[in-house]
Amino acid sequence: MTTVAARELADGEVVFVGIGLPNLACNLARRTHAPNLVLIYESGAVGATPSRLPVSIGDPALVTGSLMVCGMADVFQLFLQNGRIEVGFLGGAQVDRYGNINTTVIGDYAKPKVRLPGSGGAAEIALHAQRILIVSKLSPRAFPERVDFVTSSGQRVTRVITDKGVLERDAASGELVLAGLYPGVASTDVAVGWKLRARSQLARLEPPSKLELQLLRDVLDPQRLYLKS
Amino acid sequence: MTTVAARELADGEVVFVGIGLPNLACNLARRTHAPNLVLIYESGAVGATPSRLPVSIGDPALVTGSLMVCGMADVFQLFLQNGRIEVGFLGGAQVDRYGNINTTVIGDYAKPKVRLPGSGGAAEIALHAQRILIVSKLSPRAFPERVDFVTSSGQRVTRVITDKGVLERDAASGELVLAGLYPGVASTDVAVGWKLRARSQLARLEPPSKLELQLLRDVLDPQRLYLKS
Amino acid sequence: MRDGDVVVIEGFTHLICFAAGHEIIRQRRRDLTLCRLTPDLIYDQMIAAGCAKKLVFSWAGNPGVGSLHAFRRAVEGGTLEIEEYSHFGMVARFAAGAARLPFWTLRDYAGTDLPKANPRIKSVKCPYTGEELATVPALNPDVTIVHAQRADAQGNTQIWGLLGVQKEAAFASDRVIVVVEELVDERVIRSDPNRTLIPAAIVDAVVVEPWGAHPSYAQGYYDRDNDFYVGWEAISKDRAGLAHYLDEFVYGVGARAEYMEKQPRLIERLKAGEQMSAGVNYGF
Amino acid sequence: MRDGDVVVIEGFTHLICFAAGHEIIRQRRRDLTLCRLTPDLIYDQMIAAGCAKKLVFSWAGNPGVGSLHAFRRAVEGGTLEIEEYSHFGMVARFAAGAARLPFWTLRDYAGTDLPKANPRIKSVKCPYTGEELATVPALNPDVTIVHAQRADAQGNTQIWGLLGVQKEAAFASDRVIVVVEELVDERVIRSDPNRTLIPAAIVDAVVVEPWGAHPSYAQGYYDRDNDFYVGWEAISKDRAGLAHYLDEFVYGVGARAEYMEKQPRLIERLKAGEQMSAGVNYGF
Repeated sequence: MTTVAARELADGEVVFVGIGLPNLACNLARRTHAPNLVLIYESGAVGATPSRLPVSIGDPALVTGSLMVCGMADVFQLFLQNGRIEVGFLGGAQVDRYGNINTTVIGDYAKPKVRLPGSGGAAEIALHAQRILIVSKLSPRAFPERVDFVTSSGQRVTRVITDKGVLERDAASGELVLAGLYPGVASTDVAVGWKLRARSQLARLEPPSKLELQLLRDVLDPQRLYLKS
Repeated sequence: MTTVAARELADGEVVFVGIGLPNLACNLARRTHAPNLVLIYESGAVGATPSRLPVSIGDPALVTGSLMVCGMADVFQLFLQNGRIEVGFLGGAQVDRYGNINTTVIGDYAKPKVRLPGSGGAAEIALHAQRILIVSKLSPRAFPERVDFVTSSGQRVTRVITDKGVLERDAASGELVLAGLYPGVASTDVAVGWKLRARSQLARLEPPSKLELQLLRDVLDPQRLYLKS
Repeated sequence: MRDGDVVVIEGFTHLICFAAGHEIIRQRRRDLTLCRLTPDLIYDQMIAAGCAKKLVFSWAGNPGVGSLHAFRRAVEGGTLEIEEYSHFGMVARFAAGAARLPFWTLRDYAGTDLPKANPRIKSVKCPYTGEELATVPALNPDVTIVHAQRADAQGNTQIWGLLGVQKEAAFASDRVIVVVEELVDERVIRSDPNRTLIPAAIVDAVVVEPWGAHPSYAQGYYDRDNDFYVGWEAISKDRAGLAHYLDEFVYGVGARAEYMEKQPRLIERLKAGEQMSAGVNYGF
Repeated sequence: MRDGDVVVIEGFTHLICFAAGHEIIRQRRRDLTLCRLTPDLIYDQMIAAGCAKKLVFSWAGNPGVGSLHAFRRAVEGGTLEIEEYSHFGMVARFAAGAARLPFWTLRDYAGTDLPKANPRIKSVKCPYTGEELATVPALNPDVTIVHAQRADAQGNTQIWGLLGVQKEAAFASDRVIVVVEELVDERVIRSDPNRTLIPAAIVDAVVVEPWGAHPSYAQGYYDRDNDFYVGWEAISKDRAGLAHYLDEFVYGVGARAEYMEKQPRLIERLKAGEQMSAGVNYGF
């Protein structure tokens, strides 16, 4: 998933980075094909080159040696709402047929079965980044026909990178369709909460290269904070 | 005028300072009865202790050694509109019966006889400082019944310090009335563009003390940039 | 601080004033409305201790770890009132409060369920273009507590590293308490006035409390205690564990110094290394 | 820069990019809409040189001295279109432009004639309290030129001393040109990231032009040339004097270096003394 996400990023793009896999993916891209990627964190750090894998989005390692640190009013007004962010990464407990994401509640809002953390910046990232990449493990439960609560809108979602394959948003219907598979995964292994359509030509997602694996395991996440396998 | 203006300021007050006489008055007050006066300049310098008499409101000497420098959005939103300013100084080409000030045009706005600089921060200072002191030389031309253009409203004007005496805003009628005279000036010397009423008891404005004169001439304005006499 | 106050202890990951939160718990304040973008462990502890009537927030999790369990128990059990925004919505509420405007305008929430969940998210029509834009109401707390690296005795306060919404929260508040790692001479402040985020003119009290932000961090002073954040998952998962933590580390200590004495290895483990900024010339 | 562009050269007293203004005059750009809070001598020169079709401003004087005479002649003669706000109104226009909102809300103008003189000052009704508040429309220039103390080659730009509305103007603009006193290594910028006001991501070009802000000033580099500001009164009072000045110091020089060579005593007279800031630690 991390390498596939990294390959989605073009050199020089301005990326709004979340913690965890998106952060790993961005730093992998920077060290391979996209050395001029500009990473902006919700916390206000711009152009960070963290000397250790940041554990939170506000890690002090994102500040030391970054190009700019600004207050959060500037992050949301001058960068995000201003339209300066080209790519935003989002994840969520639920992703639905139209790319809407739920990170708020499972069940009814007033009487939640499970109370999740809520939006954070997700509501506005989804509206203002020029394109949204979702990174999420795939299962019918995590990909229902409709989310219990729309925390962020699916309108700008372009791709959903999962552990089975990649979904894309179909421009005509607006719904997510299967676009690519990892080696060894069949279309029938990809089960979601609605009847998933597939592109007529499915891309074969290349496995991580030796270099990518080495960077991830030895340089970027040697303590295996995010890489579990 | 400068010493009378200085005496209007109470210790510890937060003052929005203009350049020229108001700046001299504030620095005189700081060195006499009001050492804890907080001076805030429109340009963003807070708590300045200029090592030379500032020639402009954005003089570098206001920055060096000040307590805080902030952008102008913060000056107007966080200090002024927030209500943190207790005293504002204004001047103007025309001051009318109700304390309205004109610094925009003499004559018609579309076809001005004399084009003046305009509002600057005066429109909002007049609305947001808790009380406004006007410093201006007195003459019938400078104090017409109605100004040609209301650049800033007279609502919060409390006193007008002139070279003849001091006017106050009468709470009941809202108009400026004569409240005090310098030694040697008679009520009849104070002519404005409307029938000026006077308080029944006129204050006698004390002339500058020896200390005040010495501070002004030897310390604050040795080059006589603002003190002409 | 009084029972029933609207209270803000801000700081985005950085400079979260746990010392103040613990003192509020010890003083057994009740019925507080607690506001923060990220309630974090500090409000989880205050909720567990029974200080909170209501929570105003935008992201309630333990970053990179999991849930805030006291928060979850209270919400899922219906014992805590909540008012929920996105981060931008909360930032905008503080911005409006700081500017003493009744509302703030933002482009947000189209296609989401947030306005349904929170009727205080409204809209306004642009007088120029006619388009509808989202609004949030101003947030003006009774008390805001800002943790900072340094201040002078008057309260002129300097912060570097992540700035969060500390400035806006302070200017929005009726009363402001600054808690600092270090009290410095006024000359230090005056040597770099652009670094001052909060002026003495709006500060009601200055408290010196080194390590007062632990387990969050203070850039240039100490690192974030990530182990503590990870450990909170187990501590807070059941009421008893959390109560035990509060007994030992909050109620059981008189002040911050005792809290630090109980954990003698913290300083050695977390004390910051040195990476000094290049200076600038303020001469003319 | 194209004829007809909406152009901003900002800087409140501090860091006004005269070098850029002179270059625009030499390139004989026409029909520009010039926007600035304080037109200052730079726009007075550009108006005199025939570059401006319209001026958007809030205070048009020579600070502490008197009038901008080219501006006055043009307005009193009816040859220059104007659009006038107060300082707060202009600041708010840039804030809206920077946030890419169509308008900004402020409490202002009650009891004044400014909204009558400028119909673009409107009002909006608060969706919470029902009160009417003033609004101004966003200002989004085609080009903004920011003078700054230092930047790296990519355009990450640091400013200290008075900040004016430099940040807002840059973020509001379609194109951004940064002119600096000093080009520095990226490591200098990275040693103090809180000092960065404008990020490379929004900068289109970086120009290195020492003394490019003279006769205004650059904190830490050179003082304001108050004598020149005082002298402008006499230079600009009649058309001929002003034309003569432009011939000699603008048209008559190829670039900024020549301008400086013509005035060999400037450096000695105005070069800044040294008052270094105390450093801060960014370690963790």
